Amino acid sequence: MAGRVGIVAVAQTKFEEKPGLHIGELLYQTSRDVMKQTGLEFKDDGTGIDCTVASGYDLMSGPGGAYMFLGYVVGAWQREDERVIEDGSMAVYYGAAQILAGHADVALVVGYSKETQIDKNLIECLSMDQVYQRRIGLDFVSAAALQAMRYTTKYGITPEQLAKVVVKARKNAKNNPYAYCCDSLTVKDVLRSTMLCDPIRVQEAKPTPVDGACALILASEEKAKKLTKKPVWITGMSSCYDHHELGYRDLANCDSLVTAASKAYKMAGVTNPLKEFDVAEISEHYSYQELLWSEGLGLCGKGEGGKLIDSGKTEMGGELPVNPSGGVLSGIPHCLAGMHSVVEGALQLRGEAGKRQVKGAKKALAHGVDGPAGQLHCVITLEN
Amino acid sequence: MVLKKEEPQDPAVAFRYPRVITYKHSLGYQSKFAHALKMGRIIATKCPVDGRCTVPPRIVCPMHHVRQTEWVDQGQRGKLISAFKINFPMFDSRTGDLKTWEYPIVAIELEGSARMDGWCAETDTSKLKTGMILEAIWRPPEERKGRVDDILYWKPVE
Amino acid sequence: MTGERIAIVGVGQTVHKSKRTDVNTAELCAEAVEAALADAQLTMKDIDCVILGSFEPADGYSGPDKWIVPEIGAVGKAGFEMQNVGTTGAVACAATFNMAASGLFENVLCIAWQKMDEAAGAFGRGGGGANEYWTGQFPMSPITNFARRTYDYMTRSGCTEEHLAMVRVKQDQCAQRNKHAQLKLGLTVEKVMNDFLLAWPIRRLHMCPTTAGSAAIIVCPEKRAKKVTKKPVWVEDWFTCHQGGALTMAEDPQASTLGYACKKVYKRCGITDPKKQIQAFEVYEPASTAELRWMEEVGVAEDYKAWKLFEQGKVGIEKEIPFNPSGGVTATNPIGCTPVVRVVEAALQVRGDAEEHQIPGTINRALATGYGGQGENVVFLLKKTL
Amino acid sequence: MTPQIKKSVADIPEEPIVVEVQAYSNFLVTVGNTGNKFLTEIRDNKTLMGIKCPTCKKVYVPPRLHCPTCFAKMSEWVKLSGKGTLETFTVVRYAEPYMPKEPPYAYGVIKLDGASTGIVHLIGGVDLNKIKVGMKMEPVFKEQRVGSILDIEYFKPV
Repeated sequence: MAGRVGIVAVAQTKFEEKPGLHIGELLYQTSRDVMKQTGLEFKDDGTGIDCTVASGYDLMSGPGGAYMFLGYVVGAWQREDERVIEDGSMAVYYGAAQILAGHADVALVVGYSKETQIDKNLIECLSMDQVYQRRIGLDFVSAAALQAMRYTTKYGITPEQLAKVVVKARKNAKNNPYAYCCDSLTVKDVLRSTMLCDPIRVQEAKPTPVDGACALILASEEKAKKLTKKPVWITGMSSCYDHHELGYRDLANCDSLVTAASKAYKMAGVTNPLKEFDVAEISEHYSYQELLWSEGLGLCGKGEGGKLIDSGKTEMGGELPVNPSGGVLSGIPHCLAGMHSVVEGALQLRGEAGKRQVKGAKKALAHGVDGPAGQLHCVITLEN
Repeated sequence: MVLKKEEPQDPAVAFRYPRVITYKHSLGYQSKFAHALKMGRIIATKCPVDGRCTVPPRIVCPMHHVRQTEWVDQGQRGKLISAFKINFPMFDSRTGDLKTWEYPIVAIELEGSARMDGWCAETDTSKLKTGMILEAIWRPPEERKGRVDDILYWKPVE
Repeated sequence: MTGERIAIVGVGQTVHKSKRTDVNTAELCAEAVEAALADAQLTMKDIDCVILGSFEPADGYSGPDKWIVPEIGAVGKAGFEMQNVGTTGAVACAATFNMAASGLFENVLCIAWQKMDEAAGAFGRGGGGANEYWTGQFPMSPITNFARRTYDYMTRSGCTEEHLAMVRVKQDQCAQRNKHAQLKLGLTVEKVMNDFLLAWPIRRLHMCPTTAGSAAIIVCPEKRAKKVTKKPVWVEDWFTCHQGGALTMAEDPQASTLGYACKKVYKRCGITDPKKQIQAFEVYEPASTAELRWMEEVGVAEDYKAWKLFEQGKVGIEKEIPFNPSGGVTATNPIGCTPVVRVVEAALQVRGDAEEHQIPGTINRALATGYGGQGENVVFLLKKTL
Repeated sequence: MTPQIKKSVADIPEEPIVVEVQAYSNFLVTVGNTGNKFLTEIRDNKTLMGIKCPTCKKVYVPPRLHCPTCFAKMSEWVKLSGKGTLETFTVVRYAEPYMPKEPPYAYGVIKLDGASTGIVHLIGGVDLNKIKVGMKMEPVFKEQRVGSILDIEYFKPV
């Protein structure tokens, strides 16, 4: 990378059902929070926030151009204000690219999601191609289940190993005041819960509906050093697309994640991710995904995701704690997961993660995913 | 953009995909505005910096980016700013059908200085002059739903 | 700008039509991508990042990029999708320029599309989420917005319906020379003035049509661009000037950020006399009548006097003010892709490759814009030499 | 216009409201010539066709115009037996309005013989608890075929 991009402030709301709150209020709370931390305002003379990048799906928040009436909340008045229609990690990616391009010095990145107002599955069904996959009623849950079945049967991942992911997530979430679900679960509880879509059980899927918002301020190297004593640097980032048709891929692999990760690691100079990273935040919408994505991210070999969770390396206190925040399985809304990963990663590196802090964390890995069965991955590496 | 009702013959060439999405919108800070409509009143948020009143209410002032917490009653009358009639049927996303609109749409500057849209009872647009005073005619209280169409239309004041 | 200097090395668009039954949306995109690759003499293997843009409620998709990507051979490449109502294509271009200028990529492809023949009956209209109980009540659409805008313009400027018709006729004359344009009608002032009235003073001919079309551009950083092509079109500057519902048409019928955006970009690029320093304009006018105000906002006419230029016959491809030589948006409008078509056309003018509708003389600098929502604008400046 | 006396807004309640709204849509989905050929072959001849990439020689089902990895235009059709191997499956146990059947029912990815890819479709004609990865599958066509992917009722074990 030519220069470095720093994260100078992060904020998140508590993730919960918020039927009484307007989307605008969620956006306002978080964006004001990061502005207060840095003392920045919206200005057009180059001394304030230069641009806003939002992420959020239109059909999630309202029929047709909903964001058109929300942009002003995050400073769109006669300013650069753009929106990425992907998972929040892609908004961070784009915000950082704007700074690298020299087009902006300070960027506000916001993500919002209000699942309580919509049937999430229906919107996700609308992401499938119209002629073949949507016609047979496929959605992200069933697509993920097909992937889970392929993955677990190919590599002999046991239901207990999958359940352990959930148990770990909920245990970690207890330390996270922003988390939605932090109930004490045992492997037995998970395995006893109702089957949602074989082999995914209700407890193994992301809790829904949840509302929330995240915000970050990104700045160029020079500005970041002035704005905060504890800047967190983005050292590598990449996204990568995979095939849309589930039948076109081998669902037991995640080729696009491998590509995205290798590009990001190359930029960051990371060769042994398991050793070099101190903490990882992975977007696991279903329990199997933490294992499969860990393989894609190179934290373990192909088919060794089960062994990885058994080894306890990814537990708090292990070699590389994965999802100290509790991750998506503790309840992060659709399309916010990746941005949440970056926010949590930044908090860890600033040493501000409270009870979930990984001691002395220096390098963090953040990951976001979008599309059916992990079609589009985004990997961002952070360093303090 | 008028909808043609002709249906394609061959689904292997093209087919219709009808879908309804139900949204449960949280009005949040806008709830007070909806309650006011139910009571037959129009209220607006006011910017603490320059005093600009806005309908529909906004959570922050877009220009000054400060939280707007003050509400101001806008009265029942307003000045006409512009009016135009829609002469063609338009797709109504609430029903999925084409709808013709009998009243002209007017922009009104309310007594409280906020500007808003409304329907006008006078269908002859040539009789509508900029600056004329209009008065809100409401639905009967029991029919009001806290939506802008609780105001049936705006009637010129003789 | 501290990042890389960037240039457009290839452009491509489909022939825009009202209806395409032979291809689906993804295949339509592939046509534009093929055209852009052929133009740049590159293959899909060279492309390392794709930025997609589409107004998804008019696609019936939530994230249509996922389905488009395999069809354009972009599996295994980096990228994401941008969207912002009418300026969708413009923010996609801006994202493409940013990605190329960031130094992370060598060849960035921007692809935007809309297949409007599928979308009659899209998911509702603007403003659903934030002001549901508000805008949902009124039939708000570009037609009503521009009826109000034009009504206001007429009262302020004193121009008549005849002048509005003249604008439309000029656009049609330009469109007839553009082989990619959709509507080529052979209009006269009388024809326009007797057309069906949608909402006074907007007639059907004044509004943009619904189009099935797609456009693509390929952008490279300086070093690479010089290798790829002999005729790079340099991207001088751009500014996304949104207002995110800060003003509604009721509050200000002339609400527009175009003037502000132009001022800002002109200042950054040292433009003091846009009429002289910019030789080609491709401005997004969803209704032909808007062109008058846009001419004033970009600085080629005095405030509320642009209609006089039409009266004097000064606007046209070979004339004093070459405004929208491609025929503009009233001739072709695949919504999410329209701003990309503007950039494509502006780039063709700079290269001198616009064929039939090429503006005579050297085009050193061209301006393209994107419009969306209620007065949101994005401005791009393209240059022939660095 | 003489402003009326400003009324207090203190009496207007503020408790949050959630409104329910339906958004209707009726999209026309164009299949395109490539998809059309595939669907009409299913409808008229009960045959599954794949399309072959001239560069990488992969055979894709469902077909598309361009190869997703080479971006080469494909036009060589390959007739397939329709039989294949079940690569993965799932049993859906939750209900949604867009689903083609009442749950529980099963989906599977069937890797078709002679094709490089699998096709996602419904699985039927078998006890849902007895579906196994690796089963040989074949399509069951509907009596009444209209030219849709659902003309294949489901894939069943051979």
